Amino acid sequence: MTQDTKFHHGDATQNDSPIVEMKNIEKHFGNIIALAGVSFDVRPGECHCLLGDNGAGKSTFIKTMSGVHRPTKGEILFEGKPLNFATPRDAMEAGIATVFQDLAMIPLMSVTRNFFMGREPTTGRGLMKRFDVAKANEVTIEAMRQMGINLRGPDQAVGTLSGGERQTVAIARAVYFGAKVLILDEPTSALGVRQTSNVLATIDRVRKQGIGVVFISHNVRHALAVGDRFTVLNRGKTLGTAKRGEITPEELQDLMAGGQEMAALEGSLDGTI
Amino acid sequence: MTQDTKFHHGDATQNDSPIVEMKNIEKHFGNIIALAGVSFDVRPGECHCLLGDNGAGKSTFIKTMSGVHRPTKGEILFEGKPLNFATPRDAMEAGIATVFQDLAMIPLMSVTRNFFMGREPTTGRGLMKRFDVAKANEVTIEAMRQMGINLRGPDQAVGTLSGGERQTVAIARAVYFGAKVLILDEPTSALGVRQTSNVLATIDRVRKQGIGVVFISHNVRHALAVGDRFTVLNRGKTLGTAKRGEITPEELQDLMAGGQEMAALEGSLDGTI
Amino acid sequence: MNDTVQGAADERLKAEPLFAQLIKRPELGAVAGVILVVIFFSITADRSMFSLSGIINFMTPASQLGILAIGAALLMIGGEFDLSIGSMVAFSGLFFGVCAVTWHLPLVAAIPLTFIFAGAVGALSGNLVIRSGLPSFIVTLAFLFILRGLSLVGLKWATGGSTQLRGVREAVENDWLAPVFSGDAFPGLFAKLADMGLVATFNNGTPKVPGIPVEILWFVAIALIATYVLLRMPVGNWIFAAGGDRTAASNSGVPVNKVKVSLFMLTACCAALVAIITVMDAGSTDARRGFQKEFEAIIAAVVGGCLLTGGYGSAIGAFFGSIIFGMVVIGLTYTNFDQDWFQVFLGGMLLIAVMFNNAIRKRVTGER
Amino acid sequence: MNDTVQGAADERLKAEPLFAQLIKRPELGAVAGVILVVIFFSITADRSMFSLSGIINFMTPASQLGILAIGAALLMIGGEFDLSIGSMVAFSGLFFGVCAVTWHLPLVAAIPLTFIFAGAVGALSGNLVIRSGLPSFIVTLAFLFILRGLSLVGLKWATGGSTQLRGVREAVENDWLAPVFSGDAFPGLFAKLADMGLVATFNNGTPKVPGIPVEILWFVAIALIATYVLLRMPVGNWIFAAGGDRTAASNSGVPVNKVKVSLFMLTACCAALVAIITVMDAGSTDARRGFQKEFEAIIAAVVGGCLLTGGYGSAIGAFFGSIIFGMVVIGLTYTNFDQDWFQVFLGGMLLIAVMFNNAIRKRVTGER
Amino acid sequence: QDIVVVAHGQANDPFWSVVKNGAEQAAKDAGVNVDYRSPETFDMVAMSQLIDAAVNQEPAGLIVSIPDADALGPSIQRAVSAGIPVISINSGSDVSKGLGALLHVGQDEFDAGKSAGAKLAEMGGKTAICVNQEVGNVSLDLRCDGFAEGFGGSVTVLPTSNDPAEIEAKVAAALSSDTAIDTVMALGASTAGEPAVAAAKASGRDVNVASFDLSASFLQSIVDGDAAFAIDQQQFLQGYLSVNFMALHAKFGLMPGGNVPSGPNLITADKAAQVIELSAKGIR
Ligand SMILES: Nc1ncnc2c1ncn2[C@@H]1O[C@H](COP(=O)(O)OP(=O)(O)OP(=O)(O)O)[C@@H](O)[C@H]1O
Ligand SMILES: Nc1ncnc2c1ncn2[C@@H]1O[C@H](COP(=O)(O)OP(=O)(O)OP(=O)(O)O)[C@@H](O)[C@H]1O
Ligand SMILES: [Mg+2]
Ligand SMILES: [Mg+2]
Repeated sequence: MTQDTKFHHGDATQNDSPIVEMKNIEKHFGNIIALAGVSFDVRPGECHCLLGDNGAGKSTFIKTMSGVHRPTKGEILFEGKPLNFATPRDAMEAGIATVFQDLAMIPLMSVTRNFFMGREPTTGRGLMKRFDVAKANEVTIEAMRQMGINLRGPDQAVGTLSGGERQTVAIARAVYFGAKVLILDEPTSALGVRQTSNVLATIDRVRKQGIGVVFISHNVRHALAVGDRFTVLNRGKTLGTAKRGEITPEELQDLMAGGQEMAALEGSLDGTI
Repeated sequence: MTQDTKFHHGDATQNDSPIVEMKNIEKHFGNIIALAGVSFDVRPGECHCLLGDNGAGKSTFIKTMSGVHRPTKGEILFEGKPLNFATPRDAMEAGIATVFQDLAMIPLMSVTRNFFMGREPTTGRGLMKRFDVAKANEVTIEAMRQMGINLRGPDQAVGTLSGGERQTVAIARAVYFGAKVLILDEPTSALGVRQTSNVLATIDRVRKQGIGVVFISHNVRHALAVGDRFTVLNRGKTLGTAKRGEITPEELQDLMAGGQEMAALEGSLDGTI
Repeated sequence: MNDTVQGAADERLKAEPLFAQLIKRPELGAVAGVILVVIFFSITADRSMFSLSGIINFMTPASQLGILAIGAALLMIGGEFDLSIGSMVAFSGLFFGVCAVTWHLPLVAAIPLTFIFAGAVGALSGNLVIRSGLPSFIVTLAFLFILRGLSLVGLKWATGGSTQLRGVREAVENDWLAPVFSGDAFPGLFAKLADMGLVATFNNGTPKVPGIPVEILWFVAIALIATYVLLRMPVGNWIFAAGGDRTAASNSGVPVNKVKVSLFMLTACCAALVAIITVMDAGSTDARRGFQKEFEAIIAAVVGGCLLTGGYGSAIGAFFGSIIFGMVVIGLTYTNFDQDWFQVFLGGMLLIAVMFNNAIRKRVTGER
Repeated sequence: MNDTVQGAADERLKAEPLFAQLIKRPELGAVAGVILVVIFFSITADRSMFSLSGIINFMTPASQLGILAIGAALLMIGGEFDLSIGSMVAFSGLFFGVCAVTWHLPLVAAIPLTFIFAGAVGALSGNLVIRSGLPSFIVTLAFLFILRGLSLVGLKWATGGSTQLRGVREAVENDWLAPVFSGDAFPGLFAKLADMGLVATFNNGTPKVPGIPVEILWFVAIALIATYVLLRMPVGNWIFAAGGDRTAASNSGVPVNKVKVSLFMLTACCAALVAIITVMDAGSTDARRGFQKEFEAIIAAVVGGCLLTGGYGSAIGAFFGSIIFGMVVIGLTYTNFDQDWFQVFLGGMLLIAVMFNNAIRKRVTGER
Repeated sequence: QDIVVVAHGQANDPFWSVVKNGAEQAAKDAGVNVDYRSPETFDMVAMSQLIDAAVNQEPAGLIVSIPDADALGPSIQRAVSAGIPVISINSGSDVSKGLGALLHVGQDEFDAGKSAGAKLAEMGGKTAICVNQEVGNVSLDLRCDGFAEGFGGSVTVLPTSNDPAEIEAKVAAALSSDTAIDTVMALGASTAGEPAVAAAKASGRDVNVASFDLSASFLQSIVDGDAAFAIDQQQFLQGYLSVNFMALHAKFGLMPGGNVPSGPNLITADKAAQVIELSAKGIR
C-alpha cells in the first residue's frame, strides 16, 4: 500500500466567512427534546466533524440544516443571510447535498433512477425533452466505480443491493451534486475497507475544491484523518468545538462517549475504538 | 479508562463439533449469483468473524444460516444433522438469534414491542394468559442500559429512535434470546464509541458462556479484538479461513479489500482503516 | 399510557398533559370525531335523535357495521384487506338460512356450522393470498364477485327460483339459542323501567324501547375483546408486526403467515356473525345482503385511525369509526335538510370529522 | 431492458433469456393474462367475439375503463388513491351537459371548461390530502360521496326535477369538434373496406363496423403518452419516487407535493375525458354514471401489476389490465353461461388471469 | 333459435329475477334458447355496449328495456337496421315504436307509481316518504315521481342503501322526527318494504305502508294488516310474453298488433294470501 502520500492538513481557510451558520438551534418532537440549543458553522474548504454519542442529536441537527426539519427555535444563516429552507429541494438548489443516515433511497427503483432522483439529466428540447437514460447510466456506473463498487448493472433495484453498495450510491450521488456544502451522516458505517478509504479520500479531494464538508462519524480515527474542526454533541447540547491539533484522539473519544466510563477493551484496540 | 483487563484469547474450544456447519452453499436471485459455493462453521464458545468487501455476499450467507433464504444448492448441518430451516422462527427455536444488517424492526411499534416481537413473555394462565407488559418494559430498559443507551421510555416508537439506538435494540434483543448461536451482521456500524465497546465486551462475555458467535464487520480492529477465526468472502466465494494469531492486521485488511489497491490514506490511520 | 415504566426524570422530555397522552393513542383519536358529530346533530337534528329510542335506532346499524369494521380493522392492522366481507355476509346468510330452513337444523348446529363454513372460506382466501404472493386486494376482490354470485345461485337453488329465502324466523322461533343472536336483550328490565317511568312508553303502555338489540351487545363485546387481544396478548403484537413490515416480522420470528390466515378467518367469521344476526332479525335473506359493506367497514376502520398500509390502528378506533358512520348516515333523516343532499352531507361530515380529529391530535401532540 | 449499459461480462451474472427479461417488466407481465383470457374465450365463446365488430365491441368499454385506469395507475404509482373517479365521471358529465345543453356553449368552450373544472376539483382533493396529511383513501372517499350527491342535486336543478339530462347529442351534433370526442373515426375508410368486402356487413349492406370508436384511439394514445412520461421523463422518475417512499423522495429533492397534486388533477381530467366521450355518445347523462368505476379502474391497474402501496407499476400494465377486465365482462355474453353465474365467472377469471401471469413471471425469473 | 334479453336490472335484483324466470319459462315452453344479460349496476353506457354485443351475435330476436332512450337508442336502431326483431319490455313504452321495436310489453314505472299514489291518497294519506334504495336509478326515480304526482300531498324522498338494517333505522328516524308522516312508499318489497313495515310497526303509529313489487314476507304483512298493498307489475309476463312473442315471430312471423300492458295490479289483503307461495318461488 502506498505510504508516501499524506493528506494536506494545513490551516483550513478559517478566515472565509461561513457558508452555513446555525445559531442556537432547538428542535422538539412533541414532548421529546432532541436539540436543546446547538450552534455550528461550516466554512468553505474545511471539513467540520460532528461527533457524539448515539442519540445525541447529530442526525436531527443536520436534518434541520438540509431543510428536512424546521427548527423549533434558532436561526439559520446561509452565506450570511437568514434563511429557512422550506423543503430539502430548496437546500439542494442552494448547493447543499446530504447523505442521510437512512440514505433516502427508494428500494424498488433502479440504481440510476435513485442516483438522479429529483435532478434528472435531460436531452432534447421542447416537447422532446426527456430523461437522458444513457448518460445517466454512464455517470452512475462511473461514479460508483470511483468509489470502489463495480455494479452488475445500473438497473438493479436498490432494494436488492448490499448495505455497503447502497450506502455508496448515496455518497456518490451527494458528491456528484454537492456544490457548496456536502453533509455526510455516518457515510462509512456500512462500507468495506477499500470503499471507506475511497470515501475519506473523496472528502479530502472535495474539500480542496473549496466545498464545505460536514462529516458525522463514530470513528475517532476517521474523524481525525480528515477533520479540520471537531464539534461534539451530547444529549442535545454542544460540548464544544476543537481545532485540528488542539485535541488528542483519547480526549476526543472521551468527549464522544459523553464523559461516561467505557467497557474494558482498550488492550486489544490500541487506545481508540 | 481501565487498562488492566485484557480479553482471554486462549484457543477457542476447537475440538468441539460445530453447532452449525454450512457446506458449499450457493444462492442465486434470478440471474444474479450472490453466493457461488461457500463453506463455514461455528463451534461453541468461539467467535468466528465473516469478513469481506461490500457485496461479497456476507449478509446473504448469514441469511441462509438463519432461515431467511433457502440455499439454491448446498447443505446445512445443525448439531451434526442435516437440516433446512423453513422460516426464521424455526432457526430461532433451535437457538439461533440474529442481528440483521437491516435490523428487522417495525418502525411504528414501540421499543418493547419490537424487543419481544415473536417471543412475548406472558403472565397468567389459561384464558387469562397475557402479554406481560410490565416485565417486558423492565427487561427492555435494563438490556438497553447495559448496552449503554438510556431510553426516554420503552414506548417510544422505534422509527423515531436514532440510528445507533435502533441498532442497539436489535443487538440487545439478539443477545437476550441467543441460546446457542448468535449472528451479528455489522452490529457496530451505527454505534458510538461507548456502545461499540459494550458490544465487543458483550460478544466476549457471550462467547465465554459457550455460545457460538458469528461476527460480521468491516472494521479490522474490531474483528481482531474479539475474533477467534476469520473467514474472508470475495465476490460470492471464500478466500480462506485463518486462526487468530496466524494473520496480521495488514494481511487481513488486504484480503478484505479483495486484493485490490486502496486509496492513499495510510499515513493518518496507522495502517488499518 | 399503561405501557410505560418511567425511570428517573429525563431532561430530554417535556412534561406532557394527560389529555395529550390520551389523544395520541389511535384508540382515542376517533373520540374527537364522535364528539363533533354529536354536537352537530344536537344543534341541527330533531331532539328524538338522542332519546333512548333514537340512540338505539342509530346504534343498531352502527353495531352491525361495527362488527365487520373491527374484523376489517384487525386485518388492516395485519397488513391485508378483505373486500369479500359484504359478499360473505350474503353467502353465510344463505348458508345459515339453508341450514335452518331447508335442513331444519337446530341453531346449536346451524350456527357453529355457519362459522366453520365462513372460517373455511376465509382460510381459503387467506391461503391464496399467502401462497400466491398476490395482493390481498385482488384475491379478495375475486372472492367478492364469486361469493356474491354463488349466493344468487344458491338462493335460486334453495327457493326454486326466488332471490329471497324466507321462513327463518318461523324456523328458529322456539330455539333456546335464538335470544343470543336475535331480538332485544333484557326485555324484562326495560318493561320494569317503563313501569317506573324511566323509559318512555307508547300510549298503550308498552315501552318504546323493548330492550337492547343483541347486536349492540355483541358489538361492544367484540370491541373489548379485540382491544384486549391487540394490546395485551402476544398475538396482538404479532398482528402489528405482520402489518408493519412482514419481512422484518418474519425475520424476528413472528409466524406471519399463520397470523394473516387467522385474520382472514376472523374477518369471515365476523361477517358470518352479522349474517346470522341480521337473517334471524329479518327472518329472511336475499342476494343483495351486505352489498358494499366491505367498503363501509374499511371506511369505519380508516375513520377510526387505521392505516391502509397496515401496522397501525386500533379496534376501539374502528368502534368509534362505526358509530360516527352510523350516526351520520341515519342522522340526516332527523334534520330538515333536503334529502337530495344526503351524499354531499355524508361525504362532508366524514371529511370534517376526520380532519377535526386529525387537527386536534396534531395540535395537542405538537406533531407537524 | 433499454435502461441497461452492460459493462464487461460479470461472473456474478447468469445469462438471462430475452423472454425472461421482458416478462420481468411490470409493463409486460399482464400480457400473459390477456393471452390466457383470449384462449379461454376462443374456446368457449361465440366466434363473433373475435370478429372485427366483436373486438371493437369489447374494446369500447375496455377503453372507457382504461382511460380511467391509466390515470388511476399513475396516481397509484405515485402512492395515492382516488376513489372519486367514478363520481367525477358523473359530475363532470353533468357539468359538460349543462355547458352544452343549458348554456348552449360550443364544444370548443365546453370541453376546456369541463377539463378546467375537473382539474380544479382534483387540485382541491389533492391539496386536502397533502395539507391534512390524511390518507387519500378517506379524503377522496368523501369526494366520492360529495360529487355523487352534487351530481344528483345538479341534475335536478338543471332539468327541473329529473335525474336524467337529455339532449346533448342534438346540442353538439354539428359542432366541428364533435368527431374528436364522439362517434367513430375513419368512417370513410371502413365504408370503402366494406365495399371491398374486407369488413363484414349486415344484410342491408352497411358495414358491421362503421369505424373505430374514438375512445379506443384516445385510450391507446393516453397509454403511450403515460408510458413515455413514466419511463422517459424526469417527472416519471418523480412519480415512482414519490410513491416509493415520500420521505426519501422529498429528502432527495423531489417536489413530492407538486407531483401528487398534479396526479390528482390528471386523474380528474381522465374522468372528465371519459365523461365527455360517454355523454356525447349516449346523448344523455344521469346521476348514476360512472358508478363504481373507481373500483374497476383500481382493479384494472392492479391486474396490470401496480402495487397498492405505490412506487411500482406501469401504464401499459393498466392498459392490458383494462383489456382483460373489459374482455371478461363482455365476453360472458358471447358464451352460453347463465347470467346468474356471471359474478362467479368474473371473479374466477380475474383470479385465474392474475395468478397465471404471476406464476409465469415467477417461473421465468426464478423469484421465490 | 337464440333470443337475447338485455335489461337494466341485475339478475340478483328481486324484481328482475322474476323477469328472468319468466323468460326462461317461456324459453322452455317454446323450445328456444334465451340469454338474459344486464350491466353490473344501473349503467346506461354499459347497457348499450351489451346491446351491441348481442347484435354482433345476430340473434333471432332481441328484447330490451329502455330506461334511457337517448343512450340506448343508437344501439337499438343498429339492431333494427341489422334486421334483428326487437321487443321492448318494462320501461320505454313511449319511445319503443320510434326506435323501431315491434311492440312493448310492460307498464310504465311512472304510471304504476301514479296509481299507487292515488290509492294511498284515497286511503287518507297526506304526508308521505318514498324510500328509494338506489337514488339515480332512473326507473326507481320515475316510480317516486309518479307516486308523488298521484299522491298529491307532501312527498319526501328518503335515499338509503339497500341494507335492511339501515333502511329500518332511517324509516324509524323519519317517522320519529316528523310526526305528520302517515304514508310510507317503498320502491322494492324485499329490500325496502319489509324493513319499512318493521319500522312502522315499532313506531306504534298508524302508518300506511305500500311497496312496489312483491316479496313473500311483505305479502304476509299485507295479510296480517301491517301493510296496505303491493303494486304488482306482473313482471313475469314481461319476460314470458316477450320471449314467447319473439319465438312465435321467429317461427311463424306472428306478432300482436299492439302493446301489452302487464300491470299495474294492486295486491291487497284479499289477494295477498294466494300470491305468497308463488312469490316465494320467484314467479310473482
Ligand atoms: N421524529 C422523532 N420523534 C421523536 N423523537 C425523535 C425523532 N427523531 C429523533 N428523535 C429522538 O431524538 C434524539 C436524537 O436523535 P438523532 O437521530 O438526531 O441522534 P444521532 O445523534 O444521530 O444518533 P446516532 O449516532 O445513533 O445516529 C434521539 O434520542 C431520538 O430518539
Ligand atoms: N434479493 C436480491 N436480489 C438480487 N440480488 C441480490 C439480492 N440480495 C443480494 N443481492 C446481491 O448479492 C450480492 C451480495 O449481497 P450481500 O448483501 O450478501 O453483501 P454483503 O457482503 O453483506 O455486503 P455489505 O458488506 O455491503 O453488507 C450483492 O451484490 C447484491 O447486489
Ligand atoms: Mg444519526
Ligand atoms: Mg451486508
